[in-house]
Amino acid sequence: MDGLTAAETRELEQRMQKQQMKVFFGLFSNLVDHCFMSCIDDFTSKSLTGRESGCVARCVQKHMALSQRLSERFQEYNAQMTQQQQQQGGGFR
Amino acid sequence: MDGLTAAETRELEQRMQKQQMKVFFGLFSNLVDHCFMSCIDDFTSKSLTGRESGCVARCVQKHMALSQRLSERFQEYNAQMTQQQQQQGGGFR
Amino acid sequence: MDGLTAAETRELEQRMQKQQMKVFFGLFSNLVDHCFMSCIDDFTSKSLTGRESGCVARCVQKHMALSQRLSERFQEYNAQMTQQQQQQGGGFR
Amino acid sequence: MSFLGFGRPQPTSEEKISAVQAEMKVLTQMHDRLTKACAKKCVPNDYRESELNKGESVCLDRCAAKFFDVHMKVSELLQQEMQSKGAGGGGFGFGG
Amino acid sequence: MSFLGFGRPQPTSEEKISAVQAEMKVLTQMHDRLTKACAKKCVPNDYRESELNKGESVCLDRCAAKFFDVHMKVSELLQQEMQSKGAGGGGFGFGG
Amino acid sequence: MSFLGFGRPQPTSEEKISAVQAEMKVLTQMHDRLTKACAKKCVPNDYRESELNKGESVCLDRCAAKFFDVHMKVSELLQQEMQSKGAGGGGFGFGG
Repeated sequence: MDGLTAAETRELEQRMQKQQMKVFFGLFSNLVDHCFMSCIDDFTSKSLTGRESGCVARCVQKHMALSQRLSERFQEYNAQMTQQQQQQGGGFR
Repeated sequence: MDGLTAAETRELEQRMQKQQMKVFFGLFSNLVDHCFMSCIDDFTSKSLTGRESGCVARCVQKHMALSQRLSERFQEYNAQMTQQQQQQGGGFR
Repeated sequence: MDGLTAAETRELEQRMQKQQMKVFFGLFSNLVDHCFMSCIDDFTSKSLTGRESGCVARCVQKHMALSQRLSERFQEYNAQMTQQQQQQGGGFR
Repeated sequence: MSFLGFGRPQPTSEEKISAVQAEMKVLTQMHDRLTKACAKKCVPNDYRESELNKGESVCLDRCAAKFFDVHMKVSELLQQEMQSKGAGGGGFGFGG
Repeated sequence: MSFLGFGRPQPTSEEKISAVQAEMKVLTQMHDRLTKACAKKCVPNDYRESELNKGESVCLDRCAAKFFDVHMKVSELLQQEMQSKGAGGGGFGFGG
Repeated sequence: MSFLGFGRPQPTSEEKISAVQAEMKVLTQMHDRLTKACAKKCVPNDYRESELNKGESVCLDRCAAKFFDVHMKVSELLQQEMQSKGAGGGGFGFGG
Protein backbone atom coordinates (compact mmCIF):
# COMPACT_ATOMS: atom_id res chain seq x y z
CA MET A 1 0.00 0.00 0.00
CA ASP A 2 2.92 2.30 0.75
CA GLY A 3 5.61 2.87 -1.85
CA LEU A 4 3.22 4.32 -4.45
CA THR A 5 3.92 7.65 -6.13
CA ALA A 6 1.28 10.37 -6.29
CA ALA A 7 0.33 9.48 -9.86
CA GLU A 8 0.04 5.83 -8.96
CA THR A 9 -2.12 6.68 -5.98
CA ARG A 10 -4.43 8.73 -8.21
CA GLU A 11 -4.73 5.93 -10.76
CA LEU A 12 -5.31 3.47 -7.94
CA GLU A 13 -8.05 5.62 -6.43
CA GLN A 14 -9.89 5.79 -9.73
CA ARG A 15 -9.77 2.04 -10.15
CA MET A 16 -10.72 1.49 -6.52
CA GLN A 17 -13.82 3.61 -7.03
CA LYS A 18 -14.89 1.41 -9.91
CA GLN A 19 -14.15 -1.69 -7.92
CA GLN A 20 -16.06 -0.38 -4.92
CA MET A 21 -19.05 0.19 -7.13
CA LYS A 22 -18.78 -3.42 -8.27
CA VAL A 23 -18.39 -4.63 -4.69
CA PHE A 24 -21.36 -2.63 -3.58
CA PHE A 25 -23.43 -3.88 -6.48
CA GLY A 26 -22.43 -7.45 -5.61
CA LEU A 27 -23.52 -7.01 -2.01
CA PHE A 28 -26.75 -5.41 -3.18
CA SER A 29 -27.47 -8.27 -5.60
CA ASN A 30 -26.79 -10.93 -2.99
CA LEU A 31 -29.08 -9.12 -0.59
CA VAL A 32 -31.91 -8.90 -3.13
CA ASP A 33 -31.55 -12.58 -4.02
CA HIS A 34 -31.41 -13.73 -0.43
CA CYS A 35 -34.34 -11.63 0.79
CA PHE A 36 -36.38 -12.54 -2.28
CA MET A 37 -35.82 -16.26 -1.76
CA SER A 38 -36.49 -16.00 1.99
CA CYS A 39 -39.56 -13.76 1.91
CA ILE A 40 -41.49 -14.24 -1.34
CA ASP A 41 -43.76 -17.25 -1.44
CA ASP A 42 -47.13 -16.08 -2.58
CA PHE A 43 -47.67 -16.12 -6.33
CA THR A 44 -51.43 -15.60 -6.32
CA SER A 45 -50.92 -11.95 -7.25
CA LYS A 46 -48.23 -9.81 -8.80
CA SER A 47 -47.93 -7.23 -6.04
CA LEU A 48 -46.02 -7.80 -2.84
CA THR A 49 -48.28 -8.66 0.09
CA GLY A 50 -47.93 -6.75 3.34
CA ARG A 51 -46.30 -9.75 4.93
CA GLU A 52 -43.75 -10.05 2.12
CA SER A 53 -42.99 -6.36 2.16
CA GLY A 54 -42.39 -6.39 5.91
CA CYS A 55 -40.26 -9.49 5.65
CA VAL A 56 -38.05 -7.88 3.00
CA ALA A 57 -37.60 -4.76 5.13
CA ARG A 58 -36.61 -6.82 8.18
CA CYS A 59 -34.36 -9.02 6.04
CA VAL A 60 -32.47 -5.99 4.72
CA GLN A 61 -32.08 -4.44 8.14
CA LYS A 62 -30.98 -7.65 9.76
CA HIS A 63 -28.44 -8.29 7.02
CA MET A 64 -26.97 -4.86 7.35
CA ALA A 65 -26.47 -5.47 11.04
CA LEU A 66 -25.03 -8.90 10.32
CA SER A 67 -22.73 -7.62 7.62
CA GLN A 68 -21.55 -4.80 9.86
CA ARG A 69 -20.81 -7.19 12.70
CA LEU A 70 -18.90 -9.62 10.50
CA SER A 71 -16.94 -6.73 8.95
CA GLU A 72 -15.72 -5.81 12.41
CA ARG A 73 -14.60 -9.37 13.12
CA PHE A 74 -12.94 -9.50 9.74
CA GLN A 75 -11.04 -6.27 10.30
CA GLU A 76 -9.85 -7.46 13.68
CA TYR A 77 -8.64 -10.64 12.06
CA ASN A 78 -6.83 -8.81 9.28
CA ALA A 79 -5.18 -6.44 11.74
CA GLN A 80 -3.98 -9.42 13.75
CA MET A 81 -2.65 -11.20 10.66
CA THR A 82 -0.81 -8.08 9.48
CA GLN A 83 0.77 -7.72 12.90
CA GLN A 84 1.89 -11.36 12.93
CA GLN A 85 3.37 -11.04 9.45
CA GLN A 86 5.32 -7.97 10.42
CA GLN A 87 6.70 -9.67 13.51
CA GLN A 88 7.65 -12.78 11.60
CA GLY A 89 8.81 -11.13 8.40
CA GLY A 90 10.92 -8.46 10.10
CA GLY A 91 8.66 -5.71 8.84
CA PHE A 92 10.95 -4.30 6.14
CA ARG A 93 9.27 -1.86 3.77
CA MET B 1 -25.76 4.25 -26.26
CA ASP B 2 -26.00 7.25 -28.57
CA GLY B 3 -23.14 9.72 -28.84
CA LEU B 4 -20.62 7.14 -30.07
CA THR B 5 -18.55 7.73 -33.18
CA ALA B 6 -18.30 5.14 -35.96
CA ALA B 7 -14.92 3.87 -34.70
CA GLU B 8 -16.25 3.62 -31.18
CA THR B 9 -19.27 1.73 -32.40
CA ARG B 10 -17.05 -0.74 -34.25
CA GLU B 11 -14.85 -1.30 -31.22
CA LEU B 12 -17.94 -1.66 -29.09
CA GLU B 13 -19.43 -4.23 -31.45
CA GLN B 14 -16.30 -6.36 -31.31
CA ARG B 15 -16.26 -6.33 -27.56
CA MET B 16 -19.98 -6.99 -27.42
CA GLN B 17 -19.53 -10.07 -29.54
CA LYS B 18 -16.97 -11.41 -27.09
CA GLN B 19 -19.23 -10.56 -24.20
CA GLN B 20 -22.22 -12.20 -25.86
CA MET B 21 -20.20 -15.36 -26.29
CA LYS B 22 -19.42 -15.24 -22.57
CA VAL B 23 -23.05 -14.59 -21.71
CA PHE B 24 -24.17 -17.41 -23.92
CA PHE B 25 -21.61 -19.74 -22.44
CA GLY B 26 -22.73 -18.76 -18.94
CA LEU B 27 -26.34 -19.55 -19.79
CA PHE B 28 -25.28 -22.82 -21.35
CA SER B 29 -23.23 -23.80 -18.28
CA ASN B 30 -26.05 -22.96 -15.89
CA LEU B 31 -28.41 -25.02 -17.99
CA VAL B 32 -26.08 -28.04 -18.05
CA ASP B 33 -25.57 -27.85 -14.28
CA HIS B 34 -29.24 -27.44 -13.49
CA CYS B 35 -30.45 -30.21 -15.80
CA PHE B 36 -27.67 -32.52 -14.65
CA MET B 37 -28.52 -32.00 -10.99
CA SER B 38 -32.25 -32.37 -11.65
CA CYS B 39 -32.17 -35.38 -13.96
CA ILE B 40 -29.16 -37.57 -13.21
CA ASP B 41 -29.56 -39.90 -10.27
CA ASP B 42 -28.55 -43.33 -11.44
CA PHE B 43 -24.89 -44.18 -11.03
CA THR B 44 -25.13 -47.91 -11.67
CA SER B 45 -23.79 -47.41 -15.19
CA LYS B 46 -21.82 -44.78 -17.07
CA SER B 47 -24.27 -44.21 -19.92
CA LEU B 48 -27.34 -42.05 -19.61
CA THR B 49 -30.52 -44.08 -19.11
CA GLY B 50 -33.52 -43.46 -21.33
CA ARG B 51 -35.28 -41.74 -18.46
CA GLU B 52 -32.33 -39.45 -17.80
CA SER B 53 -31.94 -38.59 -21.44
CA GLY B 54 -35.61 -37.71 -21.78
CA CYS B 55 -35.51 -35.67 -18.61
CA VAL B 56 -32.54 -33.64 -19.88
CA ALA B 57 -34.30 -32.94 -23.17
CA ARG B 58 -37.46 -31.77 -21.41
CA CYS B 59 -35.38 -29.76 -18.95
CA VAL B 60 -33.61 -27.90 -21.75
CA GLN B 61 -36.81 -27.20 -23.64
CA LYS B 62 -38.66 -26.05 -20.56
CA HIS B 63 -35.82 -23.75 -19.58
CA MET B 64 -35.67 -22.17 -22.98
CA ALA B 65 -39.37 -21.41 -22.73
CA LEU B 66 -38.89 -20.11 -19.21
CA SER B 67 -35.89 -17.98 -20.11
CA GLN B 68 -37.72 -16.57 -23.10
CA ARG B 69 -40.75 -15.66 -21.01
CA LEU B 70 -38.66 -13.99 -18.32
CA SER B 71 -36.68 -12.09 -20.96
CA GLU B 72 -39.90 -10.57 -22.19
CA ARG B 73 -40.91 -9.48 -18.68
CA PHE B 74 -37.42 -8.09 -18.16
CA GLN B 75 -37.49 -6.10 -21.37
CA GLU B 76 -40.88 -4.65 -20.50
CA TYR B 77 -39.51 -3.66 -17.12
CA ASN B 78 -36.41 -2.04 -18.61
CA ALA B 79 -38.48 -0.14 -21.17
CA GLN B 80 -40.70 1.13 -18.38
CA MET B 81 -37.70 2.17 -16.24
CA THR B 82 -36.05 3.97 -19.16
CA GLN B 83 -39.28 5.86 -19.83
CA GLN B 84 -39.61 6.91 -16.20
CA GLN B 85 -36.00 8.09 -16.10
CA GLN B 86 -36.46 10.16 -19.22
CA GLN B 87 -39.59 11.77 -17.82
CA GLN B 88 -37.96 12.52 -14.50
CA GLY B 89 -34.52 13.43 -15.78
CA GLY B 90 -35.72 15.69 -18.58
CA GLY B 91 -34.36 13.33 -21.19
CA PHE B 92 -31.39 15.42 -22.32
CA ARG B 93 -28.89 13.54 -24.47
CA MET C 1 -1.08 -23.44 -28.46
CA ASP C 2 1.31 -23.83 -31.37
CA GLY C 3 1.94 -20.95 -33.71
CA LEU C 4 3.10 -18.61 -30.95
CA THR C 5 6.41 -16.77 -31.19
CA ALA C 6 8.92 -16.83 -28.31
CA ALA C 7 7.83 -13.41 -27.07
CA GLU C 8 4.20 -14.41 -27.20
CA THR C 9 4.96 -17.59 -25.31
CA ARG C 10 6.73 -15.58 -22.61
CA GLU C 11 3.85 -13.13 -22.28
CA LEU C 12 1.43 -16.06 -22.21
CA GLU C 13 3.38 -17.80 -19.47
CA GLN C 14 3.30 -14.70 -17.29
CA ARG C 15 -0.43 -14.35 -17.69
CA MET C 16 -0.92 -18.07 -17.16
CA GLN C 17 0.91 -17.86 -13.87
CA LYS C 18 -1.46 -15.15 -12.70
CA GLN C 19 -4.42 -17.12 -13.89
CA GLN C 20 -3.19 -20.29 -12.20
CA MET C 21 -2.91 -18.37 -8.96
CA LYS C 22 -6.52 -17.29 -9.41
CA VAL C 23 -7.58 -20.83 -10.26
CA PHE C 24 -5.78 -22.22 -7.26
CA PHE C 25 -7.29 -19.58 -5.01
CA GLY C 26 -10.73 -20.39 -6.38
CA LEU C 27 -10.25 -24.10 -5.61
CA PHE C 28 -8.97 -23.22 -2.18
CA SER C 29 -11.95 -20.97 -1.44
CA ASN C 30 -14.45 -23.56 -2.60
CA LEU C 31 -12.77 -26.13 -0.41
CA VAL C 32 -12.84 -23.90 2.67
CA ASP C 33 -16.50 -23.06 2.12
CA HIS C 34 -17.51 -26.65 1.51
CA CYS C 35 -15.62 -28.11 4.46
CA PHE C 36 -16.79 -25.30 6.73
CA MET C 37 -20.43 -25.83 5.82
CA SER C 38 -20.09 -29.62 6.13
CA CYS C 39 -18.10 -29.81 9.37
CA ILE C 40 -18.85 -26.78 11.56
CA ASP C 41 -22.04 -26.99 13.57
CA ASP C 42 -21.16 -26.17 17.13
CA PHE C 43 -21.36 -22.52 18.06
CA THR C 44 -21.14 -22.90 21.81
CA SER C 45 -17.49 -21.85 21.71
CA LYS C 46 -15.19 -19.96 19.36
CA SER C 47 -12.50 -22.62 18.99
CA LEU C 48 -12.82 -25.62 16.73
CA THR C 49 -13.77 -28.79 18.59
CA GLY C 50 -11.74 -31.95 18.08
CA ARG C 51 -14.55 -33.42 16.05
CA GLU C 52 -14.75 -30.37 13.79
CA SER C 53 -11.01 -30.25 13.32
CA GLY C 54 -10.86 -33.91 12.35
CA CYS C 55 -13.79 -33.52 10.00
CA VAL C 56 -12.10 -30.60 8.22
CA ALA C 57 -8.89 -32.61 7.80
CA ARG C 58 -10.77 -35.59 6.35
CA CYS C 59 -12.85 -33.28 4.18
CA VAL C 60 -9.73 -31.69 2.67
CA GLN C 61 -8.03 -35.02 2.07
CA LYS C 62 -11.10 -36.59 0.55
CA HIS C 63 -11.63 -33.61 -1.73
CA MET C 64 -8.08 -33.71 -2.96
CA ALA C 65 -8.53 -37.35 -3.87
CA LEU C 66 -11.85 -36.57 -5.49
CA SER C 67 -10.50 -33.60 -7.41
CA GLN C 68 -7.52 -35.65 -8.57
CA ARG C 69 -9.74 -38.46 -9.79
CA LEU C 70 -12.09 -36.12 -11.66
CA SER C 71 -9.10 -34.32 -13.20
CA GLU C 72 -7.99 -37.60 -14.70
CA ARG C 73 -11.42 -38.29 -16.16
CA PHE C 74 -11.53 -34.74 -17.48
CA GLN C 75 -8.14 -35.03 -19.15
CA GLU C 76 -9.13 -38.30 -20.77
CA TYR C 77 -12.26 -36.64 -22.07
CA ASN C 78 -10.37 -33.63 -23.44
CA ALA C 79 -7.81 -35.86 -25.13
CA GLN C 80 -10.61 -37.81 -26.74
CA MET C 81 -12.39 -34.65 -27.91
CA THR C 82 -9.18 -33.20 -29.36
CA GLN C 83 -8.56 -36.44 -31.25
CA GLN C 84 -12.10 -36.43 -32.66
CA GLN C 85 -11.77 -32.83 -33.76
CA GLN C 86 -8.52 -33.51 -35.53
CA GLN C 87 -9.99 -36.50 -37.33
CA GLN C 88 -13.10 -34.57 -38.35
CA GLY C 89 -11.43 -31.26 -39.09
CA GLY C 90 -8.67 -32.70 -41.24
CA GLY C 91 -6.03 -31.69 -38.76
CA PHE C 92 -4.51 -28.80 -40.73
CA ARG C 93 -2.06 -26.66 -38.81
CA MET D 1 -30.35 0.75 -13.57
CA SER D 2 -30.33 4.22 -12.06
CA PHE D 3 -28.36 3.07 -9.03
CA LEU D 4 -25.21 2.74 -11.11
CA GLY D 5 -25.46 6.19 -12.55
CA PHE D 6 -25.12 5.22 -16.19
CA GLY D 7 -26.50 7.83 -18.51
CA ARG D 8 -24.46 10.71 -17.13
CA PRO D 9 -22.07 12.36 -19.58
CA GLN D 10 -19.10 10.09 -20.28
CA PRO D 11 -16.03 11.93 -21.66
CA THR D 12 -13.46 9.72 -23.36
CA SER D 13 -14.15 7.09 -25.95
CA GLU D 14 -12.82 4.28 -23.79
CA GLU D 15 -15.05 5.38 -20.94
CA LYS D 16 -18.12 5.53 -23.12
CA ILE D 17 -17.50 2.02 -24.42
CA SER D 18 -16.78 0.49 -21.07
CA ALA D 19 -19.88 2.15 -19.61
CA VAL D 20 -22.04 0.46 -22.22
CA GLN D 21 -20.24 -2.80 -21.57
CA ALA D 22 -20.71 -2.46 -17.83
CA GLU D 23 -24.39 -1.75 -18.28
CA MET D 24 -24.76 -4.83 -20.47
CA LYS D 25 -23.01 -6.90 -17.83
CA VAL D 26 -25.34 -5.63 -15.12
CA LEU D 27 -28.39 -6.42 -17.23
CA THR D 28 -27.06 -9.90 -17.99
CA GLN D 29 -26.41 -10.66 -14.36
CA MET D 30 -29.83 -9.43 -13.37
CA HIS D 31 -31.49 -11.57 -16.04
CA ASP D 32 -29.49 -14.50 -14.74
CA ARG D 33 -30.50 -13.95 -11.15
CA LEU D 34 -34.13 -13.44 -12.14
CA THR D 35 -34.13 -16.71 -14.05
CA LYS D 36 -32.50 -18.62 -11.23
CA ALA D 37 -34.89 -17.24 -8.60
CA CYS D 38 -38.12 -17.68 -10.55
CA ALA D 39 -37.22 -21.13 -11.90
CA LYS D 40 -36.77 -22.23 -8.30
CA LYS D 41 -40.02 -20.65 -7.17
CA CYS D 42 -42.28 -21.71 -10.05
CA VAL D 43 -40.98 -24.79 -11.86
CA PRO D 44 -40.60 -28.20 -10.18
CA ASN D 45 -37.36 -30.06 -10.79
CA ASP D 46 -38.71 -33.33 -12.14
CA TYR D 47 -39.28 -32.23 -15.74
CA ARG D 48 -42.12 -34.53 -16.63
CA GLU D 49 -43.24 -32.13 -19.37
CA SER D 50 -41.23 -30.00 -21.76
CA GLU D 51 -43.78 -27.20 -22.05
CA LEU D 52 -44.52 -24.56 -19.47
CA ASN D 53 -48.07 -25.20 -18.28
CA LYS D 54 -50.55 -22.43 -17.55
CA GLY D 55 -49.88 -22.35 -13.81
CA GLU D 56 -46.12 -22.13 -14.28
CA SER D 57 -46.41 -19.35 -16.85
CA VAL D 58 -48.61 -17.23 -14.63
CA CYS D 59 -46.33 -17.91 -11.68
CA LEU D 60 -43.28 -16.77 -13.69
CA ASP D 61 -44.94 -13.49 -14.67
CA ARG D 62 -45.88 -12.72 -11.08
CA CYS D 63 -42.50 -13.86 -9.83
CA ALA D 64 -40.76 -11.47 -12.23
CA ALA D 65 -42.95 -8.57 -11.12
CA LYS D 66 -42.18 -9.34 -7.47
CA PHE D 67 -38.49 -9.70 -8.18
CA PHE D 68 -38.37 -6.21 -9.70
CA ASP D 69 -40.36 -4.85 -6.75
CA VAL D 70 -37.96 -6.40 -4.25
CA HIS D 71 -35.08 -4.94 -6.25
CA MET D 72 -36.57 -1.48 -5.98
CA LYS D 73 -37.49 -1.87 -2.35
CA VAL D 74 -34.03 -3.05 -1.32
CA SER D 75 -32.45 -0.24 -3.31
CA GLU D 76 -34.63 2.33 -1.51
CA LEU D 77 -34.00 0.80 1.91
CA LEU D 78 -30.24 0.87 1.38
CA GLN D 79 -30.36 4.49 0.24
CA GLN D 80 -32.37 5.48 3.30
CA GLU D 81 -30.00 3.63 5.54
CA MET D 82 -26.94 5.23 4.01
CA GLN D 83 -28.44 8.70 4.29
CA SER D 84 -29.44 8.18 7.91
CA LYS D 85 -25.95 6.99 8.81
CA GLY D 86 -24.14 9.68 6.78
CA ALA D 87 -22.01 9.18 3.72
CA GLY D 88 -18.91 7.92 5.45
CA GLY D 89 -20.36 5.27 7.59
CA GLY D 90 -21.04 1.72 8.28
CA GLY D 91 -24.04 -0.47 8.16
CA PHE D 92 -23.43 -2.33 4.99
CA GLY D 93 -19.85 -1.32 4.72
CA PHE D 94 -16.99 -3.51 3.89
CA GLY D 95 -13.78 -2.41 5.44
CA GLY D 96 -10.73 -4.18 4.09
CA MET E 1 -14.53 -27.19 -26.52
CA SER E 2 -15.71 -27.03 -30.10
CA PHE E 3 -18.71 -24.87 -29.18
CA LEU E 4 -16.47 -21.84 -28.63
CA GLY E 5 -14.72 -22.13 -31.92
CA PHE E 6 -11.19 -22.01 -30.59
CA GLY E 7 -8.72 -23.51 -33.00
CA ARG E 8 -9.62 -21.31 -35.95
CA PRO E 9 -6.82 -19.08 -37.26
CA GLN E 10 -6.15 -16.23 -34.86
CA PRO E 11 -4.35 -13.26 -36.46
CA THR E 12 -2.75 -10.86 -33.99
CA SER E 13 -0.48 -11.83 -31.13
CA GLU E 14 -2.82 -10.38 -28.53
CA GLU E 15 -5.70 -12.35 -29.97
CA LYS E 16 -3.75 -15.59 -29.96
CA ILE E 17 -2.77 -15.16 -26.34
CA SER E 18 -6.20 -14.18 -25.14
CA ALA E 19 -7.71 -17.12 -27.02
CA VAL E 20 -5.46 -19.53 -25.12
CA GLN E 21 -6.29 -17.73 -21.91
CA ALA E 22 -10.00 -17.90 -22.64
CA GLU E 23 -9.79 -21.61 -23.40
CA MET E 24 -7.95 -22.21 -20.13
CA LYS E 25 -10.65 -20.29 -18.28
CA VAL E 26 -13.37 -22.38 -19.89
CA LEU E 27 -11.59 -25.62 -18.97
CA THR E 28 -11.09 -24.41 -15.40
CA GLN E 29 -14.71 -23.49 -15.00
CA MET E 30 -15.83 -26.80 -16.43
CA HIS E 31 -13.54 -28.72 -14.06
CA ASP E 32 -14.98 -26.69 -11.23
CA ARG E 33 -18.55 -27.39 -12.16
CA LEU E 34 -17.80 -31.09 -12.68
CA THR E 35 -16.24 -31.31 -9.23
CA LYS E 36 -19.12 -29.50 -7.58
CA ALA E 37 -21.75 -31.64 -9.30
CA CYS E 38 -20.13 -35.03 -8.75
CA ALA E 39 -19.07 -34.32 -5.16
CA LYS E 40 -22.73 -33.61 -4.41
CA LYS E 41 -23.93 -36.72 -6.21
CA CYS E 42 -21.35 -39.23 -4.94
CA VAL E 43 -19.79 -38.16 -1.65
CA PRO E 44 -21.77 -37.71 1.59
CA ASN E 45 -21.15 -34.58 3.61
CA ASP E 46 -20.24 -36.12 6.95
CA TYR E 47 -16.59 -36.96 6.20
CA ARG E 48 -16.15 -39.92 8.49
CA GLU E 49 -13.28 -41.19 6.33
CA SER E 50 -10.53 -39.34 4.52
CA GLU E 51 -10.14 -41.83 1.68
CA LEU E 52 -12.50 -42.31 -1.23
CA ASN E 53 -14.02 -45.73 -0.81
CA LYS E 54 -14.63 -48.10 -3.71
CA GLY E 55 -18.28 -47.14 -4.15
CA GLU E 56 -17.50 -43.43 -4.20
CA SER E 57 -14.69 -43.85 -6.72
CA VAL E 58 -16.85 -45.81 -9.12
CA CYS E 59 -19.66 -43.32 -8.67
CA LEU E 60 -17.30 -40.41 -9.50
CA ASP E 61 -16.13 -42.07 -12.72
CA ARG E 62 -19.67 -42.70 -13.87
CA CYS E 63 -20.77 -39.27 -12.75
CA ALA E 64 -18.01 -37.65 -14.84
CA ALA E 65 -19.00 -39.70 -17.91
CA LYS E 66 -22.62 -38.64 -17.48
CA PHE E 67 -21.67 -35.02 -16.93
CA PHE E 68 -19.81 -34.95 -20.26
CA ASP E 69 -22.75 -36.65 -21.96
CA VAL E 70 -25.19 -34.10 -20.60
CA HIS E 71 -22.83 -31.35 -21.75
CA MET E 72 -22.86 -32.75 -25.28
CA LYS E 73 -26.55 -33.37 -25.28
CA VAL E 74 -27.44 -29.87 -24.11
CA SER E 75 -25.05 -28.40 -26.67
CA GLU E 76 -26.73 -30.36 -29.46
CA LEU E 77 -30.23 -29.50 -28.26
CA LEU E 78 -29.40 -25.79 -28.16
CA GLN E 79 -27.91 -25.92 -31.65
CA GLN E 80 -30.99 -27.67 -33.01
CA GLU E 81 -33.23 -25.15 -31.32
CA MET E 82 -31.30 -22.18 -32.70
CA GLN E 83 -31.34 -23.61 -36.21
CA SER E 84 -35.06 -24.33 -36.08
CA LYS E 85 -35.80 -20.79 -34.93
CA GLY E 86 -33.41 -19.11 -37.35
CA ALA E 87 -30.23 -17.24 -36.54
CA GLY E 88 -31.83 -14.03 -35.34
CA GLY E 89 -34.31 -15.33 -32.89
CA GLY E 90 -35.46 -16.05 -29.47
CA GLY E 91 -35.74 -19.12 -27.36
CA PHE E 92 -32.82 -18.75 -25.13
CA GLY E 93 -32.16 -15.18 -26.03
CA PHE E 94 -31.34 -12.46 -23.66
CA GLY E 95 -32.51 -9.12 -24.86
CA GLY E 96 -31.15 -6.22 -22.82
CA MET F 1 -3.44 -13.06 3.02
CA SER F 2 0.01 -14.53 3.18
CA PHE F 3 -0.90 -17.37 0.83
CA LEU F 4 -0.99 -15.02 -2.14
CA GLY F 5 2.37 -13.55 -1.48
CA PHE F 6 1.36 -9.92 -1.56
CA GLY F 7 3.82 -7.74 0.25
CA ARG F 8 6.89 -8.83 -1.69
CA PRO F 9 8.63 -6.10 -3.71
CA GLN F 10 6.59 -5.19 -6.77
CA PRO F 11 8.60 -3.47 -9.52
CA THR F 12 6.55 -1.54 -12.09
CA SER F 13 3.81 0.93 -11.34
CA GLU F 14 1.16 -1.14 -13.11
CA GLU F 15 2.15 -4.19 -11.09
CA LYS F 16 2.01 -2.32 -7.81
CA ILE F 17 -1.46 -1.02 -8.57
CA SER F 18 -2.84 -4.31 -9.75
CA ALA F 19 -1.40 -6.07 -6.69
CA VAL F 20 -3.33 -3.71 -4.41
CA GLN F 21 -6.42 -4.24 -6.55
CA ALA F 22 -6.01 -7.99 -6.42
CA GLU F 23 -5.62 -7.92 -2.67
CA MET F 24 -8.78 -5.85 -2.34
CA LYS F 25 -10.63 -8.33 -4.51
CA VAL F 26 -9.46 -11.22 -2.36
CA LEU F 27 -10.56 -9.46 0.81
CA THR F 28 -13.92 -8.65 -0.72
CA GLN F 29 -14.54 -12.21 -1.79
CA MET F 30 -13.54 -13.51 1.61
CA HIS F 31 -15.88 -11.08 3.35
CA ASP F 32 -18.61 -12.22 1.00
CA ARG F 33 -18.03 -15.88 1.68
CA LEU F 34 -17.84 -15.28 5.42
CA THR F 35 -21.15 -13.45 5.35
CA LYS F 36 -22.83 -16.14 3.30
CA ALA F 37 -21.55 -18.96 5.50
CA CYS F 38 -22.31 -17.37 8.87
CA ALA F 39 -25.71 -16.00 7.83
CA LYS F 40 -26.66 -19.57 6.93
CA LYS F 41 -25.31 -21.00 10.17
CA CYS F 42 -26.62 -18.38 12.61
CA VAL F 43 -29.64 -16.53 11.26
CA PRO F 44 -32.97 -18.22 10.45
CA ASN F 45 -34.58 -17.33 7.13
CA ASP F 46 -37.97 -16.22 8.36
CA TYR F 47 -37.06 -12.66 9.37
CA ARG F 48 -39.59 -12.12 12.10
CA GLU F 49 -37.36 -9.46 13.68
CA SER F 50 -35.16 -6.83 12.11
CA GLU F 51 -32.59 -6.73 14.90
CA LEU F 52 -29.95 -9.33 15.59
CA ASN F 53 -30.80 -10.90 18.91
CA LYS F 54 -28.23 -11.82 21.54
CA GLY F 55 -27.96 -15.45 20.50
CA GLU F 56 -27.48 -14.59 16.84
CA SER F 57 -24.81 -11.99 17.61
CA VAL F 58 -22.79 -14.40 19.73
CA CYS F 59 -23.21 -17.10 17.11
CA LEU F 60 -21.89 -14.75 14.39
CA ASP F 61 -18.79 -13.88 16.40
CA ARG F 62 -17.98 -17.52 17.02
CA CYS F 63 -18.82 -18.44 13.45
CA ALA F 64 -16.37 -15.82 12.15
CA ALA F 65 -13.63 -17.10 14.47
CA LYS F 66 -14.21 -20.65 13.27
CA PHE F 67 -14.30 -19.57 9.64
CA PHE F 68 -10.87 -17.97 9.96
CA ASP F 69 -9.58 -21.08 11.73
CA VAL F 70 -10.86 -23.35 8.99
CA HIS F 71 -9.25 -21.02 6.44
CA MET F 72 -5.90 -21.36 8.18
CA LYS F 73 -6.24 -25.07 8.68
CA VAL F 74 -7.12 -25.78 5.05
CA SER F 75 -4.26 -23.57 3.92
CA GLU F 76 -1.82 -25.52 6.10
CA LEU F 77 -3.16 -28.88 5.02
CA LEU F 78 -2.83 -27.97 1.35
CA GLN F 79 0.73 -26.77 1.86
CA GLN F 80 1.66 -30.00 3.64
CA GLU F 81 0.06 -32.03 0.90
CA MET F 82 1.86 -30.14 -1.84
CA GLN F 83 5.19 -30.51 -0.11
CA SER F 84 4.72 -34.23 0.48
CA LYS F 85 3.84 -34.80 -3.17
CA GLY F 86 6.59 -32.57 -4.57
CA ALA F 87 6.24 -29.31 -6.41
CA GLY F 88 5.26 -30.67 -9.80
CA GLY F 89 2.54 -33.01 -8.90
CA GLY F 90 -1.02 -33.89 -8.45
CA GLY F 91 -3.37 -34.04 -5.56
CA PHE F 92 -5.34 -30.94 -6.05
CA GLY F 93 -4.07 -30.31 -9.51
CA PHE F 94 -6.07 -29.25 -12.44
CA GLY F 95 -4.62 -30.43 -15.70
CA GLY F 96 -6.21 -28.77 -18.76
